[in-house]
Amino acid sequence: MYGSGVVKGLALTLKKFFSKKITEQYPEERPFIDHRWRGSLQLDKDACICCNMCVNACPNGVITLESGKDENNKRFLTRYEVNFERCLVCGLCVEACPKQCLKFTREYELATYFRDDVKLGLYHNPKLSAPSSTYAQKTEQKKEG
Amino acid sequence: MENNIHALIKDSFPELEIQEGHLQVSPEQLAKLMDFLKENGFAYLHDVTAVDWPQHFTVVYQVRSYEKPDKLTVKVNVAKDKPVVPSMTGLWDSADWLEREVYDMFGIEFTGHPNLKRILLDESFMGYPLRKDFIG
Amino acid sequence: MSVLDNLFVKIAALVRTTLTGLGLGDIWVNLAMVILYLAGILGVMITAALVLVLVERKIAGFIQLRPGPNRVGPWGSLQTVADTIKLLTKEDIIPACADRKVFMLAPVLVLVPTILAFAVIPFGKGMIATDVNIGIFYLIAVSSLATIPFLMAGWSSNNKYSLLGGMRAVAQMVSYEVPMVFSLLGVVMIVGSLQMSAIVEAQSKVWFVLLQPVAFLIYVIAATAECNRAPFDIPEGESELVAGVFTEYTGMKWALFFLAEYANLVLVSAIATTMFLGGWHGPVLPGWFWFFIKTSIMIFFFMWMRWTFPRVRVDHLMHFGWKFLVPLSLANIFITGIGVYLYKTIGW
Amino acid sequence: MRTQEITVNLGPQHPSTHGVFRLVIHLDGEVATGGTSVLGYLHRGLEKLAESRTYPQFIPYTDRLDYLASMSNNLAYVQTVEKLMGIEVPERAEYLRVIFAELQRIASHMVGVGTFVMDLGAVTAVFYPFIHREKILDLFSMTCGGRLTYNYMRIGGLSHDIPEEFLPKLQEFLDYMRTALEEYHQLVTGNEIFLARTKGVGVITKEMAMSYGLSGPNVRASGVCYDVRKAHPYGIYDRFNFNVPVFESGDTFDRYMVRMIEMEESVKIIRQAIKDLPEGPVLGKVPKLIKPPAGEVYHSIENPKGELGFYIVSDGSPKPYRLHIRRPSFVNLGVLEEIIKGWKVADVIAILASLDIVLGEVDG
Repeated sequence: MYGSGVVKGLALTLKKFFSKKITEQYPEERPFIDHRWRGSLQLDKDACICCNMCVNACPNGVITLESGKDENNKRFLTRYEVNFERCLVCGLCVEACPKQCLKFTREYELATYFRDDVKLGLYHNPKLSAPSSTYAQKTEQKKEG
Repeated sequence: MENNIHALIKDSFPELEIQEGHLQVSPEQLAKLMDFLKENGFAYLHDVTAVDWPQHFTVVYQVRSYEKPDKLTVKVNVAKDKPVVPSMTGLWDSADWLEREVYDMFGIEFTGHPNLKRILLDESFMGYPLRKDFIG
Repeated sequence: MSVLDNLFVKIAALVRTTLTGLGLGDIWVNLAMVILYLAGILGVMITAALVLVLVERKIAGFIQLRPGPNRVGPWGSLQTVADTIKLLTKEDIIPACADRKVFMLAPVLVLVPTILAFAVIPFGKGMIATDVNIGIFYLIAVSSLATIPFLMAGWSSNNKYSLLGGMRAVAQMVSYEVPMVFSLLGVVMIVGSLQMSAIVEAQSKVWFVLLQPVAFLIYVIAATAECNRAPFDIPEGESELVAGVFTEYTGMKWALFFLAEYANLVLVSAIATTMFLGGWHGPVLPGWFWFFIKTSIMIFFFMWMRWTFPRVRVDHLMHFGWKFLVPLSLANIFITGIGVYLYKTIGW
Repeated sequence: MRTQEITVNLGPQHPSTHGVFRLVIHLDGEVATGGTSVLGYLHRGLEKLAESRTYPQFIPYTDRLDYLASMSNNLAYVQTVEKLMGIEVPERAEYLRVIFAELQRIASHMVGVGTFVMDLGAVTAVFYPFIHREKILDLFSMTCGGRLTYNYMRIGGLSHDIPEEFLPKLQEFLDYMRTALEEYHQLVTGNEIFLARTKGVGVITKEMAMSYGLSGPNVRASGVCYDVRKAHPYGIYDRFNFNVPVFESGDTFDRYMVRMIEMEESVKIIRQAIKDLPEGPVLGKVPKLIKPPAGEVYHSIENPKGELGFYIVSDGSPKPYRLHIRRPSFVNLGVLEEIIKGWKVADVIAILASLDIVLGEVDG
């Protein structure tokens, strides 16, 4: 009968009106984040062998890795920075790491108030590295002040 | 099936050679060949694009059939100094936008196109970005 | 019981005696009472609009399996307050090429017919601002004025979307006025009076929704179209015309349109209650409370419809109005006429 | 009486242009007499970008084409490179690829259908499909850690195997889908207002559809039985049993219905794939440095929006010499200017929505 479709629709929405709501009340209720979640990045600086694989794997070239050599001719890390602004969060760097020292964290609240804070300074040793980037200086100042 | 259509093309265009599933034609032959293909069931102009080789441009057409699993690649080499190809808009309406995109990106002109303007880039854009010598 | 039932009437009487006691002349007392009634209606209307904005959003949320606004205040109850503050403090933009006077006048005028129409609504036993004996006639005359502010807004914004919206609004409201009036005529024929209180009185035994089911349906459809609500929200039609007539309005001016929309919703629901659902008649509870309940149910129904249906296209709307609703309502009048005649002559 | 045509800009900012698409329409009252599409607001030059990226590095960029169907884009790209290099993909990966591509089809159609009905004015009808889609996104993020841009396929297989809890969750979802689709039919398909708005509106005839090179649900709604999965089976699609829904009249309603039925068919395919899912690795033997031999390849797959094709020219270096993407939304949108003539503004919106375009893909 003409009009039955309209009534059926009304019946469905009324049913939904009384059914259980599914909204997650975000700041109070934390969402479940999957274990494989690609959130922020984390670096195990002692395991890093400075092989530059992650730098080469990155499609957008957002990773800066600086290293020095010690007396045994072994490479050590002086600076590791990810420009998260232009990061695609594709995970190719994590996959490329032969020592599994670069990992994704399950962190997901990555919004910041200032543009500079978007950049991830994962490791920086000012004593060892050559002149550091403006960003690194700024974070240093912030920490001191 | 594929051999079938290949044989048919061989009959009508004896001078053409089918190499690895694609047909290499000259710009003069193109219109005639495409007309023939359209007549013979290739109702689907799937894609038009171009490649910038050091010596010449190659315009690549993918033609297909909706009903039969036929597919064919047609290639036309055009000179770098005067890249002009006849437009296929008379045969397939889909050629309109696809050719405009090629014109936009490579600056290859399609004669007979009713509305050959840039499509993705702005009208005032200078240069053709997908050419290898383009400096952004 | 009767104390509660007559609560507001008693208050009014008390005020009147106080005013007379103060030694004011009859004219002044009457004038003061009219102003008081108007203030009361305005108060009811604005509170209703404020509450309804929240209710609408809650209903929308519930239907869409989400809780709706629930951040400001308990259960989101202060959401509209927050929104109102936001709207009041917003920059008031008048487009450079707009017809300034008309542009500013439109949102004010849009409220006027609605407020005027409330004057003849019986909210409870004896609770009617002016019980004129041409009640319905007055109601229809006044409420059809609401078309003009929409056209003013659409035209003066000097925006193509607004203009299209304004034109649509006029076409729609003019067309749907006709079946709406015809649907109310059936009730008038049975009662034999245009007076609102008489119509409510006539429903003390049986509600007119049972005697006039077709008229009720026509009225509900036409009323939805009259107050531009989905599925007949084509003057606004956000997916087509961005926001239709309201496209250029910001801040408080936009809020006034919004207020008028909800006031209109209350009005058409109140009319439906009065004409078809027995007005303030009901057992046990005081009359004005019954009126409130019935109106609320009507409002819920309108909102429920809005959040279920797609929008009707403008020409379908016209076809439906003129080619289906108008003939149907005429047929309804005809059948009602026969019924009334038979009732009177044979005495069924 | 003298009347004047008015020109209205629909977009680039408009509630229903599905992104930054601009349509300049000429209106005679309410009726559109013609229109011009203006594109390119989201043009990122992906084809040029590809020339300076290595083959694996371009996978995340394909996510950004049709961002409602990233999995399918990934699949099309990696299969093209595999075809170019002759890489064998492990059985398990092939089956999982089918499962993910079909899940992605459901997710994409959910949005397509939902936004279409929303553009007709039913706001609630967009929330339900998004709720269903959310469940698919949960499955995806469980597997690859992303909700929109998955970057899951790899040349030669997949980046991860599925986690343990994936299959039970997937089964649950497939059972849920049946009621979900029924409910949607109850809410929308039978609704008289919806039928009046969609039946006979924006008809694309069979000839027109073929001439404009449409593909995907749009061409199947016009009576052309063309599905790449059947016509040129790729991957392991020849092993599955499914129907290709074809409708005859080519109006907006048929385009909607094709999508609704395709979702059911996708569920069927996924059920078969789960049944036959073998054990084993998910990444085949792939050289460390992807360096395809000089040559060229064209490969296309059936994406939710239509036939997505990749044309890759390799010069033997680790970076493609030329990469072209045949974007189905771009080609499908070409027909719009033609079919909106003579329809009301409200219909223009409905027709645009029924073509189900994604601007990320149109602009490339």
